[in-house]
Parts: sequence; C-alpha cells; structure tokens
Amino acid sequence: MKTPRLSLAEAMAEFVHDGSCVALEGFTHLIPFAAGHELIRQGRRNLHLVRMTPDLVYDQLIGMGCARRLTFSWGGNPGVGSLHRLRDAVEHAWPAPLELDEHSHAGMAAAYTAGAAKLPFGLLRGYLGTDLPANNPRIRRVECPFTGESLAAVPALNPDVTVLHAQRADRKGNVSIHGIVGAQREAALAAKKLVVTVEDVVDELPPAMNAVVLPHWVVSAVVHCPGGAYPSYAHGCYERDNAFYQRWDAIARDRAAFQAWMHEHVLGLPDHGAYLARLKAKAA
Amino acid sequence: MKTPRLSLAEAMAEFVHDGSCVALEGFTHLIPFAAGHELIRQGRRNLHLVRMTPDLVYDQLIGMGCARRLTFSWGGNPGVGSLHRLRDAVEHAWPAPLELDEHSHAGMAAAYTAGAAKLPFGLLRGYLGTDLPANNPRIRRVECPFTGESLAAVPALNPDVTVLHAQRADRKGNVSIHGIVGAQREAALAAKKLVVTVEDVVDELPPAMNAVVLPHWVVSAVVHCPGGAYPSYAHGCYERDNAFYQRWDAIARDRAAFQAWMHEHVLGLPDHGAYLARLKAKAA
Amino acid sequence: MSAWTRDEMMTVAAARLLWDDCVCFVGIGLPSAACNLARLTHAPDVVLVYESGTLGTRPDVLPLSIGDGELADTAACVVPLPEVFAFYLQGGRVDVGFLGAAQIDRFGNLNSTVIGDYAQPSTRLPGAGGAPEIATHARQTFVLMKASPRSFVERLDFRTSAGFLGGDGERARSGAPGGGPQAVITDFGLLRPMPGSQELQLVALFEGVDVAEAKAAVGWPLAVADTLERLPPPTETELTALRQLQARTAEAHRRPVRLPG
Amino acid sequence: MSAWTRDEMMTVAAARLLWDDCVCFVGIGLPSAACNLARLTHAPDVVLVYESGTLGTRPDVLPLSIGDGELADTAACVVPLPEVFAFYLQGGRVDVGFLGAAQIDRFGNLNSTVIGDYAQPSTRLPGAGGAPEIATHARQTFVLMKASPRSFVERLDFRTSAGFLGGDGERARSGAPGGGPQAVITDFGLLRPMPGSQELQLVALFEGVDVAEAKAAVGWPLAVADTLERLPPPTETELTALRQLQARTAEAHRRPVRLPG
Repeated sequence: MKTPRLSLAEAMAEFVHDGSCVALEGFTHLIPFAAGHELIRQGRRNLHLVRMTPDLVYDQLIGMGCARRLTFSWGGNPGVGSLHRLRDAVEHAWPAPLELDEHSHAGMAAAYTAGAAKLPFGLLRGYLGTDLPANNPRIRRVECPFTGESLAAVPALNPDVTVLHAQRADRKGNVSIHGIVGAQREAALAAKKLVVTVEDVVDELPPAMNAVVLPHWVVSAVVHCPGGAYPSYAHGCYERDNAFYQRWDAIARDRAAFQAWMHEHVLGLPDHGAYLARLKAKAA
Repeated sequence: MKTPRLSLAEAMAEFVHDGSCVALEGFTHLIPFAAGHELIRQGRRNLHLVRMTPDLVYDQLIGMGCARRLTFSWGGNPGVGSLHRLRDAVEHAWPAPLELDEHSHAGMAAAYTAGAAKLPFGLLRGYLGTDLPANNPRIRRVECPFTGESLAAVPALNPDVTVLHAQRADRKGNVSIHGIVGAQREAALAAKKLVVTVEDVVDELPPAMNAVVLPHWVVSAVVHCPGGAYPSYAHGCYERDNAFYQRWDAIARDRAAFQAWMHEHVLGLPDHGAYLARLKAKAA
Repeated sequence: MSAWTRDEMMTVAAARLLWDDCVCFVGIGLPSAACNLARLTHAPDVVLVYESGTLGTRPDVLPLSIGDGELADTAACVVPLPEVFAFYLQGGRVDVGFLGAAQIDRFGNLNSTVIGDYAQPSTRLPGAGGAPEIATHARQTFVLMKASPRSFVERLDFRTSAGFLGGDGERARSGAPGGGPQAVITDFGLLRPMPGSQELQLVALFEGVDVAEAKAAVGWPLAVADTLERLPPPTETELTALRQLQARTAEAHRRPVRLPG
Repeated sequence: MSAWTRDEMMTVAAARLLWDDCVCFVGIGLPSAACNLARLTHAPDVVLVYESGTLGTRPDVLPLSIGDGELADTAACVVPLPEVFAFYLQGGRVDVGFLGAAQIDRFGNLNSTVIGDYAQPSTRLPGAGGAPEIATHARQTFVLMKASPRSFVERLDFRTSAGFLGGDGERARSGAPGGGPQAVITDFGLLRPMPGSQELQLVALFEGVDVAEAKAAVGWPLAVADTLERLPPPTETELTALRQLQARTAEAHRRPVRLPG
C-alpha cells in the first residue's frame, strides 16, 4: 500500500480539525508555512499548537485566532526580536486568550522523544533553579530508583497530527530530510497522524544508508508542495528569506497591518502557489 | 588539538587496565576484534565486559580468563548457535567464574542511551512478565509522576572505556561510521574514554551532512588498524566471514582446541596484521 | 517439484500468515526465510524490520546474522539500534513479531535463557535479545518452533518472554500493549490461543500428520479445536520461490570472503 | 583603522576569553560573532556547537538564525536537536555556554521570560529556549549583556536560568553539574563572581570607562575588585577580522533570495 498523495487543502481538512493538537515542526529549517497558511484559510479554531520555536508560522496562526493553547520553548523571531502577535495574545488576549504550556528546549526535546517512544514521560537533568516548574504543573520531579537523585520529568508530547516539510518523498511515501532536522523525527513518530509536504516527489530517494528517512508506513499523507517552507528554507532547494523575517517585525507589530497582510497574502489567495506567484510578481 | 593517533598496543595499554569496565561495541558489524585480541595478548584480567551481543570476541576474552563480569543481552553465535566459552564459564566456571548482569536488547539500549545522556537511569516499557528482574537487581520499577504507570528502569551504562571499530577517521580524529551502527554511538558517548580503531585515516571525511560522525573532541585516541573488525565486517571494505563464524563452533566447543587456536592465532603473533597475514598464507 | 519437507512446510505456513503491507519484526533463521518468502510471493510490500536497525529491507539472499551487510544495502534506511527498539517497536509501529525459543508452555510463554536454575544452569542458552519487548509490543507475535516434549513443556525453567502469562486475560491486565502469541507454527501444524482461557490449542495440521502425532510432540495435554483445519501443502510457486531463495543464499554464503588488510 | 565601538569591544573581550579547542555552545548575535572572531584569530580550532544540531561548524558569514543553512554546510555533522541537548550538553561535553537575557541579578541569575507577573506580564519575552540547561550543564557560562539599571537588576521578575542562585555555594548544593557564570561581558567591562559569596564584581574596564559609569549602569550596589584590570582595546588584527566578518555577513544577507516554486 502506498501512502496517499493528497492536495494540501485535502490533507489539512482530513487530518486537522477544530480543537486538534497539532505540531508543525522544523527547527528554523523546513518550517511548514504552506500548511500553516492553509489552516488559516480553512478557519480552524481552538487548536492546541505545539512547536519548540513558534516562529512566524504560529505568530500568524495565533494572530488569526486559530489557537487556544501553545506548547513551546522559545517564542521569538529568530535573529530579529519579538513575535508581536504571540505577545499581543499573551499580554492583551488579542484576538483571543492563549494558554501557555512553556518549557525549555531540552524539556520539550525530552517530551517529543518520550512521545515517539510511547513512554508517558521524558526525563532530564533540567529546570534546575528556574521558576518554570512553579508556573507549569507539567514539569515535575521523579526519583532515580538506583541513586535516589531527583530529576525533572515532562509529560510525553503526542500530537493528534504532526505536519512536516521535507525535501522529497518517493512514490511509495518514504520521506527523506537533508540538513538541520531539529525535533522533526521525534515529533513525527510521536504523532497519531503524520502529514508531510515535500518539495519534490521522486521515483527513488537518493541512496544514503544512514540518512534521515521517515518510512512510508509511518506517513499518513504526502503533499506535493514546492516552496512550502518559504520564508524558511529547504536545504539544497532555496535559502531562508532573512529579509522577510526582518520585515515581519513591522508587519506584525500593528494589528491592522498584520490583518491586511494576512488578507492580501493568505486569505485572499487560493493556495501557496498563488502566494509565491504574487511575491514573484511584486519582486519583478 | 588533534586526537592522538596511537598504535593498538599503546592504546589498549593506556586506556584499558585490569579491572576496567570496557565495552567493545558494534552490532554484528564493525566488531573491534583486533582490540579484543590485543587485550588478550596484554593479559588483562578481571575486566567487566559490556556488549549487547558478546559474539566471538567476548567468547575469546572470556575463554582466555580476562573477564570477571559480563553485561549483555544476547549471548549466542549469530546464525550458528552457542558461544561455548561463555557457556563453559557460566555452567562450569571455566577458566574462571563469570558474574552476569543480564538484560534484554531494549533494556541495554536504554541503559547505553541513559549513559550517553548522563542520566542515572534509562526508562522503558519492558521486562513485562519475565523472570529477568527477579534475577537481576539492576532492573527496577519507576512510577510516572503524571499517569502513575509503572515502568521498567535500568541503571545507566558508563564504561570506563568504549572501543569501536569504524571505516574512517580524518587527521583531526573525527570518526565516521557507515552502515549498521547498533548502539555504537550511545556506547561511545556514554564512556569516560573512547578509543576507535579504523580501516583508514583520510584527509577529509566524505561529506554527508546527516551521517553518523563522532566528533574528534569526544574521541580519546584513533588507531589505524586495517581489517580490525575481521571476522565481522566493515561495510564497503570487506564482508563478514560467515564461514569463520560457523567454524568457530567446533573450535570453541573444546577447551584444548580453543586454547590451541588462541595460541596459534593471537598469543603467538605480534599483532592483528600478522594474524591476517597468517590467514592469507593458509588460504593461498 | 519434489516432495516438500516439514521445515519447508513450516516456513510456507508462517509466510502465509503475513499480509501485504504488514510490518514484521524479523529474527534470523526460519522467521527470516518466512518473511522473505512472503515478500517474494503473495506479499511483495511486506515491511521487514531487523533489530540491527535496518528498516524496510529487501535482501536478495537470506542473512546469516541479524546484521549482514546485505540487510543495510537493501534497506529504506538504517537507524541506530536504540531507535528501533524505542521508536519503532515500543512506539507501536510493528504489526507482527516473530519469536523462537528453547521452551514454550501452554500459554505461549517462552524460555530462551537457561535450562535448570538461573544461578547454576545445566544449559546456558543465548538469552533474551529482543524477545521480551517484541513479545510485549508487537500487535501480535508468531512463534516458530519445532515441537518435542522437551521444548513444548508443562513448566518453563525460566520465563524470558511473556505469552499469555497464566491465561484468562492475565496478559492484558499486566499492561502489555501487544496482542501476544496469536499463532504457534510447529513442524506438525498450527496452534492458536483459545478464546477465554488463552490456552494454545491445535487448530491445523500439515498433510500427512495426525492428531496423535501432534499430541505426542507436546509435553502438556494438548487441546484440540472442534474443527481442525488441514493446511494445503506448499504450492509449486511457494516451493520454487523458497528453494531458489535458499539456493541463492547457499551460493552466496559459499563464496569465500576476501580477507582484509 | 578607525576607532572601535563598545559593541566591537564587547565582542572582542568575549572572544579573548575563549581558548583553542574549547567547545562552545553558541547563541545567535554577539555570542556567535565572538566565537567566530576567536576562531578567525587566536583560536582556529575552537569547536562551535549550535543548538540546531550543527556540531563543529565553521561558517564564513554569521548566521541570522540559529539554523541557517550555512551552519549545516560547514558542520562536521548535523545531529537531531534532542541529541544535542541530551548527548552533548547534558552529556557534559560543552566547555563554555554563552547566554544573554533581558535581566541579570548580582548572582548571575537570568530572566528571559517575562517582565511583570508570569500570568499577566507587562512584556512577554521570547522565553527559555536552551538557556536553563546551558546554564546548568556547560562547564562554565559567559553572559553577554549591555548594562543598564533596567537589565542589571536588584530583583529578577522571573528566574529563567540559574546563575549562582542565592550565592555562597547554593548552586553547587542544588546539584548543577556546571560551574555557572564565570564572566559577564558588558558594554563597559567585565564582571566575575567573587570567591566565597559568588556575587558578581567588577574586575575589568574597557578603555575610556571609569568605575562611576560602571556603577551607574548597574541596578544594584556594584562591588569592585581590589585590583581592577584595564582591558586593552581591540588590536588591529581583531578589529580587521571582526569588521571583515561583519561586512561579509551584511553582504550575504543583502543578496536577495530566489523565491521558490
């Protein structure tokens, strides 16, 4: 059996519902922006968003009122500064209140890893001397049954759906990732369903015995979506648009400017292809 | 600073002492046979040997009286049958008694992983309904602080020395492994010292962004030792000598035949090069 | 096509239990032969996972060891062993696990550790390997063992891997996620757990075997199903595929290796 | 060579603290500039680890994000993020961790989470990221922060990462394996923990800065070491290397990207 190939609209409609717990993973690299935009277009509500670094993709989902809760470990615009929509939601409950489930990178990595291994919790020497555990009941302690040491514990993360972007899949649905992988693999294997948008669908993956591959039998759907990680990047395909990340600061700082941008570039366009075409036309 | 390049005799003398806890890892592939033979030649005693699959290399060390204790999870001759020297030590304390610290593969993998992460214990849903915990006090239970579930716990493995064989190192001491890796990486990072014997020392490792690489700053010494995994194999360099594994059954079954073989092929020869040369001369 | 052997029939019977696309955690020996036979006949897309970390392998010849280079060369990918066990097996991604052992009891519990006392064994066996967690996590397990009263025993010397424990739902109550031993393939036929008690009962026989022979090969009073199936002998397709696979394997393993160095 | 800026001097002062072969866990911004400056001057074999999983990178231009492709292209290898944190940082393989924050207190504890109350913050900051565990596990940490009474505070609004906690050995008693903040590099000079109390004290000043200016920039009564070092200004080699690095970086980031699709 082959993993089904769906359009992005079909895949998001089938796998992500109002109230779903969804992780769009990818650490700086391969962030599934096209999928995030499609969720906005479909008007999803009350999502529990999970991502180590919310990045612009969640700034957009939060600003458009799609999210109820956020599990995260670093909520800035990388190399630039604040995520203003995330801040507005937390500081002023605009457009809606946002519950936070806040961790450190190490804690969230342990939680994804536990999720992938179907263990109920992840273990780390972490959160020492910090105020996070006092503000998050999902950070607890466990005692080593051999040494008596006290260690930090975090509950496993098992999203209803994880969405990744990758360079390529083969026709059976095997997915290969090249370059920085972040917690993509762990988030993928922790999820109940896994949707992967890819730059390219090929007859055969490049041979690489120890490469990062997600085998077709753990992939629920493959979506062919070139440019799907823009303005983040797909190593070997296109670079990160650092200038856009810098421009986003001004766009997102103002509620009206943000909404105008989202209407022009996402809600007012049918799909990611149209968005990229519009950017190209503007640049020309 | 470069990782030092030593001869095999120098590396074993410097890092492995009587009473050391030593892991020669490599799952069927890249088993550091040359290093094992050198430990026999140097007459090490009271070693605590750690390996998921003792294989012929530990059958030889045990039969030569080098070991006091064995941590392992499957002690057979892969695809052939018993390890007769291991059996003789357990069943008849010949040539010396052997303490067993016995696990399942999953348990031992969790113990190495915990060791690499410098956690005091590893966690698994394991050992359910088996008699192993009743016979090994190093298998205990821990309770999930979120769900209350009871899980198996094993103490971290942190060998004094891990010895690996790999295809290649560069001149700085970065090591790359290609093919089946088993628990090599975890055993390497769990150890206090790491010695790697390699087929080849090259100016630059083959570029492979997501390849299995042990960076030079975790490697204590590199030993240039072509053929060092024989009769196991080094993917891309030489194949596993399955016929030798089959022949070993008869050699090891008999104490005298075993000792004669060890004297002829190990103790009576200066090094691994001489051993391979002798085998070639015989085959010609 | 010459007459088939009991070994061949065991392999064929096990292969037939697999379906296309099923994800198998494969051990060396008969399980490896059965899974690859299934792949070469009715289940071309069966997914073979070996504990050496080779996922989705399609070997042309059977490996002698669980980590032969052939497995890596033909795999979709190779992952570290701790990941196979944590992310794939414990992660609930395996449909069928194959097991063998030195002893089995009427509830499908297995011993591959010792004969005699653990501290002073008369025979030290290889030990657990992947078995305890395969037995726990695979959605179901198939056990492949030749039968004799010394191996199909009233009481195990040591319980290495859980079958149905004491039966009557004890396994499920223990928290084991997988479904346990749903088939035991022997050299006379097939045992399956009875609904309710979960005791293994004879449900099918090879051609040329009768119930008396089956009972004589089992060290406990063997229960027999009301309706007993007669397993069709290997088809010509099955036998040809299996024998060609074994011939290719024998030839490959006969080739002398080039000594390194 | 034109006159140097305080930003440049901060970067140079931080770079000088690194030694050849030291393994640095690097953050974006000033730490990244400092580590790469060290690599391009006196410490060619410094090992740079970014939390994106790029080990031993040698970027030609400074990355804007912690996961720019440049870091992967020039790395000895790229590993999954959970492994960087578990096997390398928690594994005790990092000599120096760099940290920044919105607030620091006299014991080097840091806040990068919120200004105001956690539940109702006046300013929501990005949060912890890798900081709490870098602060815990690196053999020592260096903090890079411009000073002002709003950032060098008497009392943190939130403690994100542990410095010396309440001082007087409280950190060691807490079980933290790493040595804590051994240097705070600001835009006027250098603070280091006092032996015993572990309170940060002024130990060195940039050229052109006096103690009064340093004290005015710090929100607690700043202790001053008996012997105060005067940090030599950037050498021509340092300044040239830094400015060329920044020029290459600016040029690379100015290049428009080719839109995909």
